[in-house]
Amino acid sequence: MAVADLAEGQLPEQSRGRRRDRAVRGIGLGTAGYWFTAPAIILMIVILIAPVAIAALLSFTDYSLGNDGADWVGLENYGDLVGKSTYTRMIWATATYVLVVVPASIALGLGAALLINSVGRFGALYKTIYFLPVMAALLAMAIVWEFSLHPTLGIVNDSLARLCGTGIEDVSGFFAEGCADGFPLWFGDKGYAIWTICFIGIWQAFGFNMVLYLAGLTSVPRDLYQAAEMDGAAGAWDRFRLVTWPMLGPTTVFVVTITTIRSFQVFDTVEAITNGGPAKSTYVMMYAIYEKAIQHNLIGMGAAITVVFLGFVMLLTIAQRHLVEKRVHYA
Amino acid sequence: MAQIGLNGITKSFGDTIVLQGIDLQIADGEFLTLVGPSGCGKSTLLRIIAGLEAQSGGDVTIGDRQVNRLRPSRRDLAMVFQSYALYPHLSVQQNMETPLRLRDLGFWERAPLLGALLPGRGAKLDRLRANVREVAQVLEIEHLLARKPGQLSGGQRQRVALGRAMVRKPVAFLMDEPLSNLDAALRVHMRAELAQLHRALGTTFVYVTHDQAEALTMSDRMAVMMDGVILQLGAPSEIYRDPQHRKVAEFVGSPRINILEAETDSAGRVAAHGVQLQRRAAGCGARVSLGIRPEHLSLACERDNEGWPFTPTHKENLGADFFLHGHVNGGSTRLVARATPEQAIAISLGQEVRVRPDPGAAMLFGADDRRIRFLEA
Amino acid sequence: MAQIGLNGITKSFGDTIVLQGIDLQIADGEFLTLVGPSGCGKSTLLRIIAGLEAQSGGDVTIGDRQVNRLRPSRRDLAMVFQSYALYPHLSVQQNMETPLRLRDLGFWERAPLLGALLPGRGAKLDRLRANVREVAQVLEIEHLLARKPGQLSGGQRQRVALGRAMVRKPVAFLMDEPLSNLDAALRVHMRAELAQLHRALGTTFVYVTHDQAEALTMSDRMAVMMDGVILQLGAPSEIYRDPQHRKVAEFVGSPRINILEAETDSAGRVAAHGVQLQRRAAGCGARVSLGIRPEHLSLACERDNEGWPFTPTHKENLGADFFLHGHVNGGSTRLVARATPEQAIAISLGQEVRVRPDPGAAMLFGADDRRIRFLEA
Amino acid sequence: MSAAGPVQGSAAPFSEALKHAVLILGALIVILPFYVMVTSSFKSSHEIETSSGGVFGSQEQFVDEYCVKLGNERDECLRTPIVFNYTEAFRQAPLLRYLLNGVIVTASIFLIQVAVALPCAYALAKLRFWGREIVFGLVLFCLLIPVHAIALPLYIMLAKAGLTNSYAALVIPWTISVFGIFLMRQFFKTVPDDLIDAARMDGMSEFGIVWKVMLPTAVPALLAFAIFSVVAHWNDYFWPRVVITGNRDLYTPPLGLREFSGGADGSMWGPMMATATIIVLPLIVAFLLAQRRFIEGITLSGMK
Amino acid sequence: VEIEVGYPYSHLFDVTYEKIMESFKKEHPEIEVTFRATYEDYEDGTNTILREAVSGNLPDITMQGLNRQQVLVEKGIAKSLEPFIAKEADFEKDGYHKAMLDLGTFGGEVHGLPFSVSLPVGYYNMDLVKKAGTTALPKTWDEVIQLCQKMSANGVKNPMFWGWNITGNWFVQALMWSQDKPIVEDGRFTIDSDEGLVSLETMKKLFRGCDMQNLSWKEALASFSAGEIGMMFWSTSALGAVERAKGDFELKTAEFPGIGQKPKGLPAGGNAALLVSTSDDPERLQAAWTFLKYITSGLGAAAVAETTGYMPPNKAANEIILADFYKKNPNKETAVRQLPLLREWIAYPGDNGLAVTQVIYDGIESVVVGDQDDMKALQEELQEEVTDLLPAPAKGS
Ligand SMILES: Nc1ncnc2c1ncn2[C@@H]1O[C@H](COP(=O)(O)OP(=O)(O)OP(=O)(O)O)[C@@H](O)[C@H]1O
Ligand SMILES: Nc1ncnc2c1ncn2[C@@H]1O[C@H](COP(=O)(O)OP(=O)(O)OP(=O)(O)O)[C@@H](O)[C@H]1O
Ligand SMILES: [Mg+2]
Ligand SMILES: [Mg+2]
Repeated sequence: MAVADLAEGQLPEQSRGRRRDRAVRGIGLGTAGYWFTAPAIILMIVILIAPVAIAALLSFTDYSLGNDGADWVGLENYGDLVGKSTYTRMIWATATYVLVVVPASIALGLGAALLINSVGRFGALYKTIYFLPVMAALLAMAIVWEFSLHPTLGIVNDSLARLCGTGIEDVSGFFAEGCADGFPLWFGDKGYAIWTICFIGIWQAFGFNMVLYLAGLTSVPRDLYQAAEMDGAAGAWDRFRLVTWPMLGPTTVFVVTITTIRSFQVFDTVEAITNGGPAKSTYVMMYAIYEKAIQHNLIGMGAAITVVFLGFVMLLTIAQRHLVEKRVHYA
Repeated sequence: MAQIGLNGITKSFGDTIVLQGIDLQIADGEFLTLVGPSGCGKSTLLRIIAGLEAQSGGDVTIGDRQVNRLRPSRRDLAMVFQSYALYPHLSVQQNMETPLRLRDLGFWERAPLLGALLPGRGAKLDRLRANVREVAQVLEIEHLLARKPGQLSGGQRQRVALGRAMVRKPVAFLMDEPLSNLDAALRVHMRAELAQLHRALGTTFVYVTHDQAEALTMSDRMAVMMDGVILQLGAPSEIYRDPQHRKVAEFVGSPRINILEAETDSAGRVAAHGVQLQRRAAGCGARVSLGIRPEHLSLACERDNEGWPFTPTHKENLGADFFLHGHVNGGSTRLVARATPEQAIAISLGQEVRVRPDPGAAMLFGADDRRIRFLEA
Repeated sequence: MAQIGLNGITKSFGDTIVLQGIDLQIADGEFLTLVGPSGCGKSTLLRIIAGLEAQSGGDVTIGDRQVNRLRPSRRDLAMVFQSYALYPHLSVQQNMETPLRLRDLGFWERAPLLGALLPGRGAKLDRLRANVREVAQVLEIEHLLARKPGQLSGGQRQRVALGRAMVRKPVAFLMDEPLSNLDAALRVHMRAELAQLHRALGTTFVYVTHDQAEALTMSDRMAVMMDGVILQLGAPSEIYRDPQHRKVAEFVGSPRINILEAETDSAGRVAAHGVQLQRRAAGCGARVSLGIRPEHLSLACERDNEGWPFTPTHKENLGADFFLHGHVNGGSTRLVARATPEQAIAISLGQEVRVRPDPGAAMLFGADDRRIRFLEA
Repeated sequence: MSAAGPVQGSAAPFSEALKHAVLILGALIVILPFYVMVTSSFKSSHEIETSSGGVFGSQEQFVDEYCVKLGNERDECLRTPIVFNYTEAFRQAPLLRYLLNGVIVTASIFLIQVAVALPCAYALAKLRFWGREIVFGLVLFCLLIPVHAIALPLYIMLAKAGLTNSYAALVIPWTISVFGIFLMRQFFKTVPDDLIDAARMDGMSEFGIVWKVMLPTAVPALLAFAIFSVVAHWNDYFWPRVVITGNRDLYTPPLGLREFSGGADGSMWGPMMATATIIVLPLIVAFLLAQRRFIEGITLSGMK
Repeated sequence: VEIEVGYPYSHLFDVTYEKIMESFKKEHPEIEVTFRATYEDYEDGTNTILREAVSGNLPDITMQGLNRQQVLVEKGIAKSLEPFIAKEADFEKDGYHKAMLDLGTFGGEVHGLPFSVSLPVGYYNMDLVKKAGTTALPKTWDEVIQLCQKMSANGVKNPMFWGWNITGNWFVQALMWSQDKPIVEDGRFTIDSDEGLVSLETMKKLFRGCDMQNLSWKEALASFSAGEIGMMFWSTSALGAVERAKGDFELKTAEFPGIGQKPKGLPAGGNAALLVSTSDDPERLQAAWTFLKYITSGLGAAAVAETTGYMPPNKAANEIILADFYKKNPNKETAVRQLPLLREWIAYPGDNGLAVTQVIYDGIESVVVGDQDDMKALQEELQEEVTDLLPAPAKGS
């Protein structure tokens, strides 16, 4: 099955030469495998697969909580998904978020990991600080960000405004406009809202990627750097190109997969701050599901989005895997 | 001109002194081996030559240039690592090209897309590819050029690592236990190949190993290191035959040299476990050690009272030879003697025989472990 | 009673057949070694004996019990693994206790807290601790009992692994390349220790290795496996002297046996590269191979036209001996001959000498690689 | 430790300083909301809404309207912001109770997840049985399913079982962590087969192997997984909100935040930020304690 | 007897209930009231009840947004209160505003008793108003716009905030009711009427004329408190929050402006108590009714005004018990003065009710953010989309 080999590759099966996967079928362990996987399988089916199946079924109905039954409406919900501009914007918002947050948080995570790895001191301190956002409750943090990004009172615009009059407005168009007409509304301006949400997403996620990269870096053989040095790779960039980046390939595949899945699942910030607005510019899929199914009690519609959502994530993961796989070396 | 000179090299990591003043002149085209037990500082010394590690004191010269502050990539040396350190994501071809690209192409020419647009790049690439092919031919790895290191066997990887070192035509090759990851049979084979390669290239080789067999078989000269100093430097046969230090004698040779406690009497006559040697040594009344290699012990089968009474407890069959392990005089002093298969079969375990040293083969070491010469008769 | 019997054991993984019918009777108290190149199925066979892998066909018997369907832990065998497989989180003491606890304590007695309350448990524990101490004494690892495996050197871990196997006093020890992770010197040392241990315990040892030196030095009998079949089974010296198969001859012995192409004429006379042997073989007009071990080639220094013209290209110094590598007749057939240091020094590279086989030492192999006997003169 | 291996001495002090400059700038941006959070927790509503008061607030006393509304005299209702915010966090939202719930819930989730995932991961990594690849495929598929998306069917199922408004409702949906299975499987793949065989030879049952051999060797990976699991469920707001509709005694810490979010009436920022600060503290402490082995665990899990 | 009660906005109403319970316990010691986890907002409250209805663990009494009652009644979750009213001797005398009682009446039967009622009002920062050179507060939206422009001219960057984003399209309904037009009439959406267009145009004029920023309520509250916004139109219920957070300026509330004239009606906000008990125990039901009646009348109701910006739904409470209170709190009296205008906060019928709310919200938002300038087009678009979502009007009516 496609999904199976999908992750099989992201996992470097440490197949040291001839010593292959020697999982065992010895005497007297015939059924152990089934006993051990059974609880997990049952729970997976009951807790994850069954609800998905229910959702898939419901997506063809107009079920609404509190009603006695539901009518079979066929593909009507899916038709709406294709037809209504709201859902076009939903796809846009989601795509924007994923396409911005995934590369940016990975690049920043990698950058931070490399820097932290190369400085002599305070590495642990930076690491802890950068990991803070991962640990904080996103809900609380969303509230704080909303606060900090208040158009006039927030610490961000306040700090920006302090720079006015220093001549910076002559240099930067952004400042020129901001100093004259006020700095952006961030969450209230549909030109900024999704980017601001992206920013929070990056802020929250990159520390996680950093930790993964730090872990990846520890397993890059030091020999290789020395070999590169002997080969004449004198510059940091050459060594990065020749050794670090390729050796981090498997880590990157893992990071990309996890970050993509997580970005698709962005929800807390949108729910807490923008509720999908303004003008549906931050109407990401998870929020759409929530809004339809839970807030508006249109469970059929919510289920339809859920199904589409799962389809998207799966397609993307598979596609990404096929694109990336050929370029990645698994040690 | 590629002599390498080490003058008073010292190195310490924090408080631990690893090298305590190494002086060594390596001639152009020489195959020099650094041997010594694990942890004696061989790798450290090699890495100092390469520039991968900075010495704490002393000078490194290559040719007649002092290179103390030169980056590794500028020293024009090539290094072969124990782990091969091949770039696992690059094909063999690309692995071998890398040092050439880094040397011959400019920064922009190496850039992924842009580089392809620069004029003159194609010609350079062709040249360096030809270069790689040539080396691959020499090493007989042409058919592997398209593979990745992961698809190669140990010996093939070894050769690719060599190839990557060779393409640059460096002034010297530095090798840090390049064979230790191979299995026994392949190791023996590669030993011969390396020696051959050295003869063919005529370049300086500095070779680190803790396996004395490698050192003995390949090198022009070998330096035996212990605890950060070079105990003896010389041709392998000289070191085997004529060790200047008990530790050298013990380190070189397998099975280990037999060491027997002995005394010199006032006349300088040496006696060990009741047997007196023919030759005499200077000095008197001192406790000394007598070293005799297993192949220099002969069985004196007839009970003619010559040599030591020896009770073999274990026969070690190596196919071509047997080693007899046993005790001297029924005591606790262990002794190993070499015997032919025919001799060995005739002897049964636990049955006392006599062994005597071949004339002139025994060596004498003082209490300070230094060699004591016998007086010429 | 601990003979181990293997009758027609076959094993395949999916489509690949790994063992093609192995018959082998291992006597009580014997030290039997399974040797063979990597991938020939040695480990698989051992694991089938242990019960860790189920055979596809055939029977395993231990004593006179058929154990095909018996769990590994019930077969009363102990296994020592290449990687030692010590429990990293347990101390040496605990590691060695584990098999005893599992065997001697009941389920409830092993329970973390509750167990301590059960009567009789203390006494059992004392007994098994004494047991462990005893074994530790034998192996000289008493002072290590409190350490974790991570704090031990390779040789010490090796001994702990042995100890864990020994405490149970199993009917046989199975060992899968137990020495291959050790460095050369330690390996030689442990070889002797293992042999000694075997003699002391008198238990059956089944020992897997791909290192022929280990097989030769330690075993009572060795079985040479290739591609899932046992090619020859016999005492080490017999296998070395009298291989029944060309592959066995090539596998056993270092450096490798020299193989020369030869023909038999109609009279059964064997000639290789222009030299005719004294002895004759049955069969005629066939292409055969002549195998001569390096130590059975003597230098015929004077140009008396005896033997093959031999041009040495490389002298390999092993201290006690030299191996001369070179070509026969100036052609491409390679040959290795053993020489003493004295002889070797006298020979210069590239200078043609003559070598001849020691009488009666050459072996003949047919086109099917099977041994062809010379006719008794 | 320099990734590239310093050649002669350490890197140039200038570039080192530059790196620190970049890192510090990044750290400032990262820390900004935490700064806002902590300082807000020191201030009065008025200072927060008008963005005044500096870092610690003026600590000027203010009138607690709640107290006044209950009919007390204004003088009795004067409060010092910092004291008010933190006491309010523990009084209005019985945060101690919530924290305890958080501990109970996250701990049970983690323990059950481990109990379920470990044998499964072991079987997937080390046992050969028919259907193993299918099970692993299932795990990978489930990795893609966000629980938010299937919250409603789940809720209904729990409701039908009569389990809403209970610890069970908070715990059950998370008892299966496919991520945990995935992670532990990766880790177990790196455990040598020999170790397992040795345990079998010693007479250990498969069950014994999982808990007595694999579990102790997997401690670093478990630690990594613990951080993922605990962080996620300690901070989860969505699910408790869906299933806990009855007694407030079952609230988890983040729900404490909503006690102060007042919709049309405006929120009580001070106590809210105090609550947020208190909620995040235990995690930071845990991370600091586990940091080293955590990264080691990720490394060993081959999560790359 | 034990009864369970659920209510929204804990921060807002906790104090109210605390105060009510003080006296309730004295009067009815036999009834033990357990409060459930509060609802985050009205929507959350409705959803929670719907979920609980499915899972069968409903509370006895739930406080729901006035416009959310209908859904629960339609789905048969909320119980009719008529049997209990019938048993009361002179129920009417307890002083419920007729208008308020109407808010909870469906199919001729009373289902919900309003608990707290709010109306839209204007909040003015008098310092900024004075800065604009006047003290007269605007009566119509045109005057609001003029005032905005004066403020802008005097350096107020952000003169006005208008609560278009309040839940349930409240402010749109306010504009419609100002012209005495319900937004849903006989199951038909009426934005396509002239009044609808006027409402939309009025909003557009306001947003553009005042350069209104697209702020969330939290941001607006902060800005107003910080003295950056000159006037703010919002529910009277926020008065407490504004007073608590406001900076050093004079705050005044005033009646909601109208379109050209005084508004003819305004939608009632706030929440009502519904009986949703699934219990068969008459004693328990009676206890629930007792509690329900207590909190919506007399002393119980007065507590609402005393602790929040809401008004009690009860004439008696407003006119007798609280007379003194309003003198002391003139800002709170503004809404009371508007009481005669009280109209229904209309719920959109059918399963898609909330989705309709969202559609209208999105429509207005497009005006706020400047995406939409053609009100005629917006009117048509809204009409079409909403009609699509509403159930087809029953044939009979
Ligand atoms: N970076 C370092 N920091 C501290 N000590 C070091 C470092 N590198 C090497 N050493 C120490 O220096 C000594 C010599 O190390 P070196 O690697 O040169 O030994 P070696 O002779 O190459 O041994 P081997 O045969 O095991 O490779 C050892 O004791 C080692 O522990
Ligand atoms: N679980 C397995 N699945 C498929 N093939 C296997 C498995 N285990 C072993 N094999 C194959 O069986 C053959 C024999 O393996 P085995 O491990 O017995 O070799 P070996 O003789 O022990 O080699 P080595 O000396 O390298 O340990 C090999 O070709 C190997 O690839
Ligand atoms: Mg070394
Ligand atoms: Mg094997």
